Amino acid sequence: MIRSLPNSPVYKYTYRFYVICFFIFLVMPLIAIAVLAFNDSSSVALPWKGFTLDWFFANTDQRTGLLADDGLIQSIFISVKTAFYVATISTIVGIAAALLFEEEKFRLKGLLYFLALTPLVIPGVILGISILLSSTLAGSYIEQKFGWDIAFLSPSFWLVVLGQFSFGATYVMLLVGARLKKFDRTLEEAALSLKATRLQSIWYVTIPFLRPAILGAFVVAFLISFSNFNTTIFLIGSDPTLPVDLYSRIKFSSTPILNAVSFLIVVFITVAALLSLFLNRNKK
Amino acid sequence: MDKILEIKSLTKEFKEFTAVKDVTFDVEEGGFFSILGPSGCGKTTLLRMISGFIEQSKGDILIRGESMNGIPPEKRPVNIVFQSLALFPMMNVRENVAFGLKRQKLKKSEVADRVADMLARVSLQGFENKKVTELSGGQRQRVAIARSLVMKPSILLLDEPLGALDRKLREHMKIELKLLQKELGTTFIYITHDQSEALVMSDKVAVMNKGRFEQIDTPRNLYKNPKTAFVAGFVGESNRLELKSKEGDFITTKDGWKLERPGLDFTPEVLYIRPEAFILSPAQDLTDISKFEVKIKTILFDGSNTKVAAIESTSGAEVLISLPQNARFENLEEGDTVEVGINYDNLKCY
Amino acid sequence: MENKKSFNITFYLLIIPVLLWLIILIVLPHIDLLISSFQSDSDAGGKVFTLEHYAAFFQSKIYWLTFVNTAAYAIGITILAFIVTFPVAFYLTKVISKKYSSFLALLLLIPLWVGELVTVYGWMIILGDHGVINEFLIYIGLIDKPINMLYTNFSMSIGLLYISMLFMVVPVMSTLESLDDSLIEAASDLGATKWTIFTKIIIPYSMPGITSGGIIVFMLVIGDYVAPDILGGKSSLWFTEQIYNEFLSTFNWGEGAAFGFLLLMISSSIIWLALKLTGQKLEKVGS
Amino acid sequence: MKKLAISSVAIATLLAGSLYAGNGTLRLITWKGYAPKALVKKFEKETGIKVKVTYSNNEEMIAKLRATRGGGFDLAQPSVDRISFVQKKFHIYHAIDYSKVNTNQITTAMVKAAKKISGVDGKVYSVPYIYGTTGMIVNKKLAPGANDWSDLWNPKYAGKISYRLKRPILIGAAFGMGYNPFALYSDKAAYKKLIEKVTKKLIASKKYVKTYWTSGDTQKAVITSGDVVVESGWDAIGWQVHDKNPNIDFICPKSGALGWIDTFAIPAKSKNIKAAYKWINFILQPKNAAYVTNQSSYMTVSKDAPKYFNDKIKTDFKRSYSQKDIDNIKWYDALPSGFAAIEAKALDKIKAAQ
Repeated sequence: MIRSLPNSPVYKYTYRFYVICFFIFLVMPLIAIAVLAFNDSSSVALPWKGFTLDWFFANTDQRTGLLADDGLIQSIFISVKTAFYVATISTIVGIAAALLFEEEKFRLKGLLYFLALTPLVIPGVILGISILLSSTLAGSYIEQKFGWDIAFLSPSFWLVVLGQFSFGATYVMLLVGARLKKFDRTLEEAALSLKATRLQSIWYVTIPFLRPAILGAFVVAFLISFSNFNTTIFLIGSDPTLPVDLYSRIKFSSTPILNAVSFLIVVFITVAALLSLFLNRNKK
Repeated sequence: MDKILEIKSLTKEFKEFTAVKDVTFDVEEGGFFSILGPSGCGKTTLLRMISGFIEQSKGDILIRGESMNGIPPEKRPVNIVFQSLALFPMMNVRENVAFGLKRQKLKKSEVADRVADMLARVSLQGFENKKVTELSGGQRQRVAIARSLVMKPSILLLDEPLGALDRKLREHMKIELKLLQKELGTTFIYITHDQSEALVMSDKVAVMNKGRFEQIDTPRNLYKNPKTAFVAGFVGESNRLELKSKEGDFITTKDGWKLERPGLDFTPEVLYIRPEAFILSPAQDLTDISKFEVKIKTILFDGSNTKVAAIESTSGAEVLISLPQNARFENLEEGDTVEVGINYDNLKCY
Repeated sequence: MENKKSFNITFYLLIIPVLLWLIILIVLPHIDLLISSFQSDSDAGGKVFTLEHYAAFFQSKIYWLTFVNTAAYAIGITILAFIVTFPVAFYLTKVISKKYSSFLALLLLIPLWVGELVTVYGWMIILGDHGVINEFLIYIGLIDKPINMLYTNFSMSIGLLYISMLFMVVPVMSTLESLDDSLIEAASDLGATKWTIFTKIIIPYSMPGITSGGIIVFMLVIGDYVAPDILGGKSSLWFTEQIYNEFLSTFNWGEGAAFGFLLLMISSSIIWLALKLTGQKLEKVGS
Repeated sequence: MKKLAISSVAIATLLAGSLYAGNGTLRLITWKGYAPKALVKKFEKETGIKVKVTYSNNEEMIAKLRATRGGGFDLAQPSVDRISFVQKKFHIYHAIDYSKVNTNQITTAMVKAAKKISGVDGKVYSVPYIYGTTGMIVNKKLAPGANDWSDLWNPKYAGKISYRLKRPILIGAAFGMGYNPFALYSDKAAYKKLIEKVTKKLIASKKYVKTYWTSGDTQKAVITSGDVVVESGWDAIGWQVHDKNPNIDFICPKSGALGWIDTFAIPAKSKNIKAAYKWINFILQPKNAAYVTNQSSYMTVSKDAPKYFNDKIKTDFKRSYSQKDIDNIKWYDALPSGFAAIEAKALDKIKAAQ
């Protein structure tokens, strides 16, 4: 059953077989995407018709490769931009929230903490529509009353950033908070006793201690934003993020260019993951 | 008495090393048998082979004369008390103790009776519905033992169960465990790296080192007559002195301390002397003793266990000497010079 | 902290952004959602109170049927995710050596970060009439006509399972890591069979992880739109699709808000129930 | 930490700089095929205005403009019948200033129709662009007899039928059942009843449906693969498929094809109205309009474009439309308000049915 208990060979091999099947199931869509990104055929299907790089580089009437598809490049760029802002804002507010809930005492703390956790259990669609509703309400009100048209109060780039930030901050708070739990509070007290102000002690002692968690949380917030669809779809204006663009392309027409861009995402994520494994190993 | 367990030439080889080498011993019915050794000596591997969690490479294990080869752990008439105790945190005391019986599909009433009986015997009545996390260290210990004993095993294997306890509780549990074993009459095989645990509780102790048994003996013999240098050093406290030479009836340590030690038919390399083997100001009519003078360097007061660190006058070798438990040497002071003697027998040479 | 003097500025510096976040982006929008669900446009152009959106839900069989269908599927897929992934989580933490397990655990996370749209698209390629599986089976001669897998409840379930199951593995693995091997050895020593060890020791022990995982999986599945929409068939109507339709094709926001609120209610009450039944707290789910 | 902070600020400024491309942009939300890449490039070269194209459909286009209160895009292309009721309720479009539209380029009848159908309170909200019909795309070899809407529930083709679960199928089915839904536009209750009847019919025949297609590409794909032999579809798509497989073609249903006109409409918060008019006048130039039609087979309203049509388009048109068929086209009229909700419910019901 476990490493230290003897097992019958049948049990052992059946179990191993199951786990192998699981991992095949796991990587199958990624492999399929990767392979068909290089298939010399206009439809995203087997049979294999030979190797080509057209779906990355071509720029002809029949075939448009990823690099020649302005729309796709644009949406990748928008996604990166969105994810960068979301991760930045989420990290700042998430750290504030982690410090607030771990170190401060105040009334209604329990309620506030509960609220900060709710994005974990509110479906993304609901977050999307509720933010759409309230921003439209506020936008219409301001427009009627003052005649101002405030861009981020209607579906637009900044509304997407706000929407994704609403749950991104929760993840940052949890990741940073977990590290903060291991923080030796006497270090801060030592700094205070050495006449640092509370803010200085946070900046010079607490934040450096949290740095690995902050970096990790930033990356997590970035990735969460980069792949979000359910909330984004309701808040998007004329600038589609990559998932929204992919979605409409899948719905309207799928060509191997979608494989090409998906393949690049898979490669990017895999390299990043291996890098993190390698770095962690070196640290040990 | 009957042999309940016979171990014959048991060997366990792992990929890189041999954990247990050709170990042979018997355990008698109702005995308290300890395996004593430093960590990494192979005692846990040995225990796990007896329990069936590990299969031996060579040799035989017989319980009541029956070979255990190929019999899975759950079918062997042995039970283990784990070092971590491994109490199931999601069950209360009663459920923990009843766990094994329920697996045997016994009648509910029988399970209840046996659990209640067992809990009474380990003095845990009234704790049935407590969570195991709410118990004290000693109580947890007793739950773990009760959980195993309720299975009526032929042999109970204990894997350093006192290791996790604090010192005071450990001292207490040593005695309690010994009494419990006496009362129950179950055969205990106990492994530990703490010699005091082994000596206090056991009928017999096996000292294990690097996969081998160095000596199997009663605690008293082990202490009095260690057969190997390892046993002499590992069991009890000793002054260890490396030897340089032997000339006739005299041996000389590396420091240059010359001692009379007749009756050796080999050239020893190392000398062990127990602190309590020193006789301070020996009577002149004592025979078969080696005599010399030491200067008291410092007194290490520890109640009944008070010792002095002293320096032998001729060589400057440093030794620890126990003070006898009477008032005679109460006035001893640092810098005093005292005559000291040791029985030849107590100069253990290897 | 206790120091009153230094308390002020730091405390406000911390609490103000947090309050802005929670009030503007969490509390107010959900109040709006609730209010909108009770409003409809009057002929004069203003808003009037109405129960018609909820009435529409309860009166048309299709809406609450979809609702129930979605909830049932979400529960089913949560259970399936547990059954499929638990042996793997156990294998990675308890069976193979640490060397491989950290690598494999990392492999588990890749589809998670790659994102739902990409992996769902991958399944579309695999399950289609001319997809990888059908072409392969035809190639080896096992079938001569493609099996219809894509655009069915089957493909939808596969997609939902795939995108959500890894959220079960992660918390389960972290609880299993803290499970002392000797507990399992002790149970085996006391004569327990593998099945008993599994049901009486391992499952109860990993319950906190299973609950967190279950809640996250359930949440993701019931609130998912992409997999049912892209992989679902002509009859697979998912409740989020109704909400999506109300907002993005029929412009009936009031009814969309009502549906959204109902979805929020069902998901939070099932989560609440799960927490109650297993005696856990929401705070634990996060960590 | 410092490094992180500095690089963050650097990236932020970098990103912010590129966020707004300036006023020289036309954000166009349209249907696939309506703004070919070559023409976009040509337009950009001529005017210096950058065009950003977003593909969509009627429902999403309107929903998006509603959500942004007429913002986010500078030019939209909804169908003519879906403009007035939306405008009445949400006020998301600018009235068209026809003095800025080069109407000489456009077939007069089409301008008339657009003015009539998309007019609200004396103002007009659309310029016509492309028209076409929804009818049947049939594999004549595998389904030789299919020639009417009613064949979409003909058991003969069980499991090989497809259509899009959107408004046109309700209307088409109604005609196929012998009713005229457009005649009931003035009577909401009667219309609702009719739609209920249609819904029942489509639910009962759902078992014959292979799949509901969702876009031009998917309707093409299902009939090309041979999995589907009869589907409701757009003329242009039928012709595109016909090129590759002559057995498949678009035909006008016996009870009438549904005629639609897609238009230009300017969202209320368009930031570049000038560019919008420029684009309208540009793309309706005969040569450009003919290019669109030649590329996509969608029929343009540009008056002189047919001169530049290639032969394929001409023969396609002749093959599919007899004079009788043309006379029998049922043109969509402006959808009265409140009707969209009735239809949406019906469609939900059909989708949900097992």
